[in-house]
Amino acid sequence: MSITISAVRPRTSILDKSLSRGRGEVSLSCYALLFSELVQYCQNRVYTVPELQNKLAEMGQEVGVKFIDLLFVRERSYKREIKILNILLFVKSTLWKALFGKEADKLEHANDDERTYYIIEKDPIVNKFISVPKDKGSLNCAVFTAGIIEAVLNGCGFPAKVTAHWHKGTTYMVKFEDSVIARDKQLEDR
Amino acid sequence: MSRQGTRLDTKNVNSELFTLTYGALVSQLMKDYTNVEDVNKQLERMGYNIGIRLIEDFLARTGSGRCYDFRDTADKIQMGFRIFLGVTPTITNWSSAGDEFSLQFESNPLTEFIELPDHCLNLKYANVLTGVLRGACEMVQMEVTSWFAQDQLKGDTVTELRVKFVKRLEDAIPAGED
Amino acid sequence: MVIYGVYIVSKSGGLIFNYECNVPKIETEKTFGYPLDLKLNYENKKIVVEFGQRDGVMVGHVLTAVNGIPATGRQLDDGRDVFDIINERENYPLSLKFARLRMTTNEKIFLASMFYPLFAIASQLSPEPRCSGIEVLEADTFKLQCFQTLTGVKFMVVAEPTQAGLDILLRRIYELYSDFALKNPFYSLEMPIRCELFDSNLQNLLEHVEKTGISNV
Amino acid sequence: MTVHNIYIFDRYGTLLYYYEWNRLKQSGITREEEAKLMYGMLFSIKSFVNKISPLDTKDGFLCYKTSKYSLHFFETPSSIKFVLTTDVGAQNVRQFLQQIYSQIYVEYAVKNPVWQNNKPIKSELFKSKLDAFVKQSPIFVSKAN
Repeated sequence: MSITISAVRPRTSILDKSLSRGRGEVSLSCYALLFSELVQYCQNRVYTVPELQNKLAEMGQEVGVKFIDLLFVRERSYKREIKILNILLFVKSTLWKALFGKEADKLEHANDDERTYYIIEKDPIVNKFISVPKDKGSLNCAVFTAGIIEAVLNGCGFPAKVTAHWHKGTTYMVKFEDSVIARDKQLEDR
Repeated sequence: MSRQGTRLDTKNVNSELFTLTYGALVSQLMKDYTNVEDVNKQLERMGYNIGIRLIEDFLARTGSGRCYDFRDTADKIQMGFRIFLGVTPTITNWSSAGDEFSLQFESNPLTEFIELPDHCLNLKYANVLTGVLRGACEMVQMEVTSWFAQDQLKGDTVTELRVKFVKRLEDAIPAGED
Repeated sequence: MVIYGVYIVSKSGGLIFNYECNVPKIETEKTFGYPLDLKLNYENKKIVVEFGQRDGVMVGHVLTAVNGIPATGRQLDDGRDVFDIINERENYPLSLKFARLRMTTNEKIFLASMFYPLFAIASQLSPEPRCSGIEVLEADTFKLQCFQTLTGVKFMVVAEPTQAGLDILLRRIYELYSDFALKNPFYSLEMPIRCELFDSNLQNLLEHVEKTGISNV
Repeated sequence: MTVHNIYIFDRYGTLLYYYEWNRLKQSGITREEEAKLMYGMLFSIKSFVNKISPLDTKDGFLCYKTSKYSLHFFETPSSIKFVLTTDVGAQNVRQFLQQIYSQIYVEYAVKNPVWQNNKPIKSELFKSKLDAFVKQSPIFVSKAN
């Protein structure tokens, strides 16, 4: 009896490697230049500022979707959040620290709309070196980060729309879907 | 330079944010271009754009002088990887003429979490790096070319970036230099 | 510590940034009797003092107003010709205002393109091998320090003649350039730098230097 | 300390005199072309200085420094231009140029009856006096020493 030895070269699969613990760092310069290139690439493929915002937000969402998996695998103690306030606090502290090495500056609830919350960051790293030209109006490239937040919230079962605005530095406006608010109210009633 | 190194301890960014941002860019390119070769080219071009800017950051912060020897260049490139990506590749496999060397990486922040799907095995995922080297060296009037000789993403045990000296761009050397 | 200006010239010799500060306004208004004891000449569309400088009116100053009416070239705002007025005895006593003109943007662009070959010739005429271009230019009224990067960008600062340590300031400006111009996706290489953050950070740096000296940057 | 070379130009840009003490690099062009290039450069620098100066200038351009040498400039009211290049550390060179003007140029060129004042200075006496004057100055310490 003869044994046929497979000619296939054994590939080391990514699954064989242990997941890094997320302590690696690259320089801000390096990240800023990559981000700049990303913005330029998007800009070259769109015609208007809103299109550019959407494109940046989409790219951010792509990052957010992957990032949440990493975060949950790593933070074994993580338990599923079910309350709006808790998920927002999670974003403000845990997510922010993992992404940017610090908590977000502020979390506020809109006075006039119960669905709307604000996460405020005076000096977001993606905007650190960016001066938006006048012809780009209110463009805020941190809409990329807004995309990350949106993807994370959606991935955690809190569908929302997140946008970025020039206010107190940058303010991320989080607008939850009605169903999320209703669910939260039910929880409170119980 | 007297102030060498004083400004290297600038702020850092979580490498995962970097990896995933790069990943988002690559996957966007994969959507926008049908041909993998075009994606490779586009990545190289983006790297070039980054390189011609990154070099100024390197020079401004390190106060580094001009290279008069390719071994010197190799050391500076290695230093650049350490400063910007937080990894120190090994310089190895010098050609006998001293005009070619390899950078060996045990880890590469660009490719962490990456496994190439079977349909895009020809994708040079980290091709941006070859562009960065070309752009950065061109700005200091040196033409180099580089390519991945081995790639962990393709099943090799290490990632090896081969760098070759082509020529000095004498015409581009600014007046008052040499 | 007084800084008068900062200039950045691209690799190809174009002025891509300039910033002026602390440039004093030099202006003299004086009443003259007939005949006018100044020799004035009309050149390059300006009336320039050619001879007879005194009381703050210097050779090279330009006539900017007659009896308080602003002049553009040789024409007053009310339409009259300056020389017609100056030549008539009955118009005296006459109040004339003279000023040292600030550089216009075009003049600055011209000067920047002029410095580029000077820089190169200084290197060519060197009696010693492997010489740089002009690093410091000294005049009785100012000092200009120039720093050329390995990539060929020139950073220049104009300051008081006695100012030391300008090389350190230039390196800091180089860092600001590599941050707030080059990392801005809306800035294209070799183009004029119009970046708010670059401007504001440069201003902060200059203010800081003026208050506390260069050694602290 | 080192003195490299001296150029003296008249008001029309004629090179009246050139001499070199320590010069390791030639410009690669003829002396005549070099003089034109030098004069043209000085002319441009003067105009550059007057324009970019924040205040009214009196003496205007004084000197420039490169990584390897300094160029010092002194112009008389009669528009005779004296240019001396030295090492970058040299001090009070302008004053020294003034002395060359008054003690050497005026004495041994202007007062020399056979010299026509728009022609190059050929006088051996001028040459030896200038050479001695430069060599005794603290600015001049030959590298050979």
